[in-house]
Amino acid sequence: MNDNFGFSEAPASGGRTITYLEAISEAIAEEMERDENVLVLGEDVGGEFGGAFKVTRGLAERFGDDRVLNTPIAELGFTGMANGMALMGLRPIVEMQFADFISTAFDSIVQFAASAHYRWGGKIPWVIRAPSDGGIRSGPYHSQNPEAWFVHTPGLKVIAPSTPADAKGLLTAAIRDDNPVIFFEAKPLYRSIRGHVPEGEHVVPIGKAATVREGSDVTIITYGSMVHVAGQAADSVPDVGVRILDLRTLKPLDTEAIFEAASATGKVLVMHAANRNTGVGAEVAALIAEEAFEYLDGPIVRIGGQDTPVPFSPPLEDTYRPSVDIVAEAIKTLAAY
Amino acid sequence: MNDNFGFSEAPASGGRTITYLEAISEAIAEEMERDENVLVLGEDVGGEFGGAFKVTRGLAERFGDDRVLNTPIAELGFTGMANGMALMGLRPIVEMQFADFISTAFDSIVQFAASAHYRWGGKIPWVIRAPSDGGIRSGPYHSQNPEAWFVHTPGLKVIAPSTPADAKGLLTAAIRDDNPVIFFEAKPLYRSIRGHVPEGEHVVPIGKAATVREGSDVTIITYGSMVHVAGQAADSVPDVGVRILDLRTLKPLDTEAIFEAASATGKVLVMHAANRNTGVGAEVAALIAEEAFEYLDGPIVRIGGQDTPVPFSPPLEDTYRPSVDIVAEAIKTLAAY
Amino acid sequence: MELSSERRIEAYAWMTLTRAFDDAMVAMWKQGRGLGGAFSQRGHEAISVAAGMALGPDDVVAPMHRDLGTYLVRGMTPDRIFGNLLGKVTGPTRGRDANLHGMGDLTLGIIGFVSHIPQALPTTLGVAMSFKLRGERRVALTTVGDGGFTSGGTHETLNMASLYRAPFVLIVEDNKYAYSTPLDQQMRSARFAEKAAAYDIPSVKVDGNDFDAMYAAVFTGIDRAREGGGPTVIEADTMRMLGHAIHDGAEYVPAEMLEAWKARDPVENLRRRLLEEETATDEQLDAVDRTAQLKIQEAIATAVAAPMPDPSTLHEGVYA
Amino acid sequence: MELSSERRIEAYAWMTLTRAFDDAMVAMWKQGRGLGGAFSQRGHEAISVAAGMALGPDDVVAPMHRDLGTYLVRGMTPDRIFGNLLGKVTGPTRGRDANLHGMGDLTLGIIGFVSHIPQALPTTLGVAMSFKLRGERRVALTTVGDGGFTSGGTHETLNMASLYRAPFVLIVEDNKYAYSTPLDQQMRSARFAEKAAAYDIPSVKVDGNDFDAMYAAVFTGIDRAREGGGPTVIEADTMRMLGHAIHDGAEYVPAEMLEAWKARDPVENLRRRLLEEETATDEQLDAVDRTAQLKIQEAIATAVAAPMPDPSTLHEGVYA
Ligand SMILES: Cc1ncc(C[n+]2csc(CCOP(=O)(O)OP(=O)(O)O)c2C)c(N)n1
Ligand SMILES: Cc1ncc(C[n+]2csc(CCOP(=O)(O)OP(=O)(O)O)c2C)c(N)n1
Ligand SMILES: [Mg+2]
Ligand SMILES: [Mg+2]
Repeated sequence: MNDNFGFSEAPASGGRTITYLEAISEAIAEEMERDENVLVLGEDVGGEFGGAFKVTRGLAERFGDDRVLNTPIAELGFTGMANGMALMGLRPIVEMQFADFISTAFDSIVQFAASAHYRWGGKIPWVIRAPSDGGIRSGPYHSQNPEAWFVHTPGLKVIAPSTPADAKGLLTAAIRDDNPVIFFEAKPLYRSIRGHVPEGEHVVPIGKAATVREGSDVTIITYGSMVHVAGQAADSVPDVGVRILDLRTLKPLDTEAIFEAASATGKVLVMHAANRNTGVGAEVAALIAEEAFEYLDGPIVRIGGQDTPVPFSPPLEDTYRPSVDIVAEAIKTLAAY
Repeated sequence: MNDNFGFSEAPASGGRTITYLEAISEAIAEEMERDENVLVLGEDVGGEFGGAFKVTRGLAERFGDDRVLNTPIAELGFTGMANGMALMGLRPIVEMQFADFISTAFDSIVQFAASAHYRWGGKIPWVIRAPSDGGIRSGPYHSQNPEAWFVHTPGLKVIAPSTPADAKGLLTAAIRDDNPVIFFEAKPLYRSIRGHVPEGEHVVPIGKAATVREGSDVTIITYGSMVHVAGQAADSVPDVGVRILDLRTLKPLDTEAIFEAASATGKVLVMHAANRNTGVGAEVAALIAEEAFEYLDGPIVRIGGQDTPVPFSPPLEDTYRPSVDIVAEAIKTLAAY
Repeated sequence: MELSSERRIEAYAWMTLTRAFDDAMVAMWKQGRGLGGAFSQRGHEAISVAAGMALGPDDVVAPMHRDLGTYLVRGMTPDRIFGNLLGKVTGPTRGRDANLHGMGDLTLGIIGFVSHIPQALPTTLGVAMSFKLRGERRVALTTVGDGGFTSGGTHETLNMASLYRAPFVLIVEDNKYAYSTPLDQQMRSARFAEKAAAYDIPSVKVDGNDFDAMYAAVFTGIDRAREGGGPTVIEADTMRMLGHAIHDGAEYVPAEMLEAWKARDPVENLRRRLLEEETATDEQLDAVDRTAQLKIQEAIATAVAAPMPDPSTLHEGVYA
Repeated sequence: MELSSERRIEAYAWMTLTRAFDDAMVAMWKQGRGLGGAFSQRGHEAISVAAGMALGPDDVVAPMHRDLGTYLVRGMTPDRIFGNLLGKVTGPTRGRDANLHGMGDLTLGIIGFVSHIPQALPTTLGVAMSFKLRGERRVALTTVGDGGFTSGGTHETLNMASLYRAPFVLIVEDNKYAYSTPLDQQMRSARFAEKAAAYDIPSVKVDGNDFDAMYAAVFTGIDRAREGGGPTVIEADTMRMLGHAIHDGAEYVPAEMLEAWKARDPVENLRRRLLEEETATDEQLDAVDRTAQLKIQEAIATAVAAPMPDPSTLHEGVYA
């Protein structure tokens, strides 16, 4: 339990199973192999070290230091540098050491990259990899889920995979995409879940949600690590038919799938680990309240991080963060509504 | 028309009437007079110049250069400097030359100021003044409405006044507040609207919305410049009873007033000039869809900026931005639902 | 290196065209025939034209809001630029971005300008790095103001440019003011060339109103970068002759300061020199001036006649 | 200025206490008895203790993640610090912030540390500015790593500190690595004291493992600031002796490099000197060491016994 941070292991449906982290490393290596324009840059990503989480370990040896570039501590600068590289047709994969530090690069992302194509046709085909999420006692500065800032910003694409297969398939799609894509990795999943991932090229289209559990009573719409929490909560209330939609891409949202999932049960629970206030869940709930209103049989329930920084100490963080019990309770209440 | 950017003039309900801009300047001057800890800093705010919009004109002469500090172009640095000043009990009023440049100061706001008190009790009693909003042909970099980024961030307070009286009263309250407060000024209102403002001390409490129009058919929940657009739209459909709630404070939201306004008509239109996607309106709609669901007689309609950068050219900006006609149409549709 | 007479007369032509554009723009905006704001670059002609002419055809430049001459030399026609200023669909941003913002055109090797200071710097470094990583003999150049120099991204960019020995050239346009803020309220000392030493980057201070000196300095920097010698910082000593933007009367600028700099007008400078050296005759240069005026009047006519964007295209291009 | 024998023995005591805390923490975390991550400061004792001792009682300091000694000298007791490390309600952040993050206590003149580099710098400048604007004879001091020096906020802060002549002292802790990244992958040259010239800030390079030299340098900088002489930059030459954090084995650091620096251990340095000068006897210093061990064991016991925060307090303190 302690080792997988309370997340259920994805069933190894035959074939080889690899971890969420291995899936990400694999996608990077295969794309670097396939396209010489792909390179990696960030703090400590190079050499034998291979990054704070070792995602890029071995790449420098294999592809050379020029394609696995160690940077100084200068997120604004090296993300801006990635903008220029991308304009020239390179496809930089920028690693933020923790998603929390993406705020340091903010202008280079929201003011330059997001609008360059709209304003004058400048293509910015980079990917920012951001190890996000908490639950692992890392405190306010190594546990953040900042995706809402970027979903609110026109011109970006935002991804948050929940399984090794999606992590590999969506990262591959992100690297090949001609737009700036922010790829939020749920770091509590890095080594805690394994899953089946097809050998070789595996691409999952950006912008498509996935129904990961069928059920006719209550619909849970979520993404990232919370997909597993939702699954465990659903397991704990076997008498309720819970349908789970894994958004996978947060911008652009798969509105069709969202409306279908909402209308399928008429009872919707939207959840994420990020702060609930003005989070992506608010957008999802608001879309449903406008477009699928006729199908609703009950209030749209939202569960998310509390409106506080992410606290360090276990009793506080466990209260800050959506838990299996809270979700299970909400499922029961909704079902009984 | 051209001169007041299409905004209706607030009725001069007796007594003196002043512009939105004059109200802001007055609040600053009176608080500097009252409390020697209050000071102003930012680019070009000092000397005889008095800032890009002349809001701080005359203050340097009156209070001295030490209390009206010109800074280099270094938003991250001078906002961080304001954090340190505030920790020592000063009350800096930081002017962003345009709200658009607040992204350059992002870390100093969302990573330091927002959580210092929660983490270790460090009080940050500053106010950031951010001239925001568009409709005046200023293009993607001088028209932004970035409030959602900060409403999503725990520990901040966010204000967006729509009238001269609220501008003065809320800015006064913000300066006296012991927390970091971001004060979004709707720059299209600066000189385009005049309104009655009580002489002398005038304080409007943070966190309280105001019903600015009574009506029993449709409720519009909005803030800032859009309060005036909502009012004009309501005027244009006299046969529909339109109730308008001016949020005034965006964080913390006046949820009580929101639920009351929503249940009063059962038909809700949430609108703002900021990008609609994951904007503050999404939070308001989601809150209503969860807490006031039983009272809803129709879908919660949201109108906001399109999911594009703010374009410069009139035909594009006018399409990007919520207009009186669009809102009037939405009111009619909702009323007929 | 020595510039031929032809090239220097060409330089005079570009500077005259730049000046003519600027004069016409200022007049239009003052008459209320403009749209939104606009920045005059009066006094910066030598810098922007020298940068444009010293760059090779395959090099890339990210000009800032006062580098009008660079756009023109690189081949962005005056009618397109006026089109952008007027929000027309014929502008490089098709009505999406304002004044000289966002006027990128990679077919001309131009990166669009972003308002947020100093975004052009790390972006241009990235362009330079792409050249280095691909082993191309190309150079990337950008400019920063005295004000922009104090911004954090400038430090990060110069440090990385030096660390990676990128083929990167930076011109610091020291025009004495950042909006209303004079140098002595921006930093203790404004010796920009010396500040480059903190990054181990070779640098030089040049009279930014002397075209020949500017050209030589920029060419040397570009040549060093092309030969693998890494980045260069060029401090261009100049003066912003009008307000920050056209609405700004710049009452905060001492009259005598402007007087002194008027005597150093870059266009007059070059003209005087060409005549003294008998590189060109008055008649020749008068003809050049008339041509410039004509071109600008035609450009304005074309831009004014051009259509506004179709509202239905609002969402086009948000994604590539 | 000359430090008395008593004060130097006191310094040895603080450095020993810091080392004892660090050793005990590393041991606990390696045994899995810790919570979250933790940063060892081994090798930085002279810097952090000198800073703590040179500051006046009314001065303010913003220590970073390796400045444990400064916290201790300023009066933050070891049990409170262990309390913070263990997420206990007795820590200065009451379980809200992790390891040495956020350990602010204004009654002790300490600003809480923020992870985001280099947030401590502009914040400390603001503290210094409040002293200047109020005409108080107080000084604000902070530290930055070799890695943090390359961050944009450092440039903005140094420029403003010089511009405003703020009573601001910055110690650059050059410990040769930023996480796994050696100096030569961070910047072309790591002569930090020289880089201060770009801001017209007086600076000095000091052996960061020599307490007496560090104290003299910090004292001089603080004195200059207090007398209205403006900011100072102190380059402290030192070495990070363990990994970036306890989980980091630091295989990337050459063994011989660590060997060479072991011989320059700051605690051993001072002890040797105190003995050679006959300022203190072996017995005296052994007693000091034993006291330190004892204090730390007591502190750990107190911290371990302390309660975890009550979940119901989660929302307390979001707003003042
Ligand atoms: C981050 C940021 N803050 C503020 C501004 C607003 N602004 C636009 S130009 C300018 C002055 C720039 O001065 P300088 O760099 O010297 O260039 P100059 O205008 O003198 O050519 C300012 C403050 C901006 N564009 N970006
Ligand atoms: C903006 C930002 N990016 C990345 C990090 C992650 N990080 C924490 S410490 C560190 C290395 C700091 O190196 P240095 O400044 O030399 O200090 P040292 O740890 O060596 O004492 C990094 C990269 C951070 N804290 N802030
Ligand atoms: Mg300037
Ligand atoms: Mg270091």
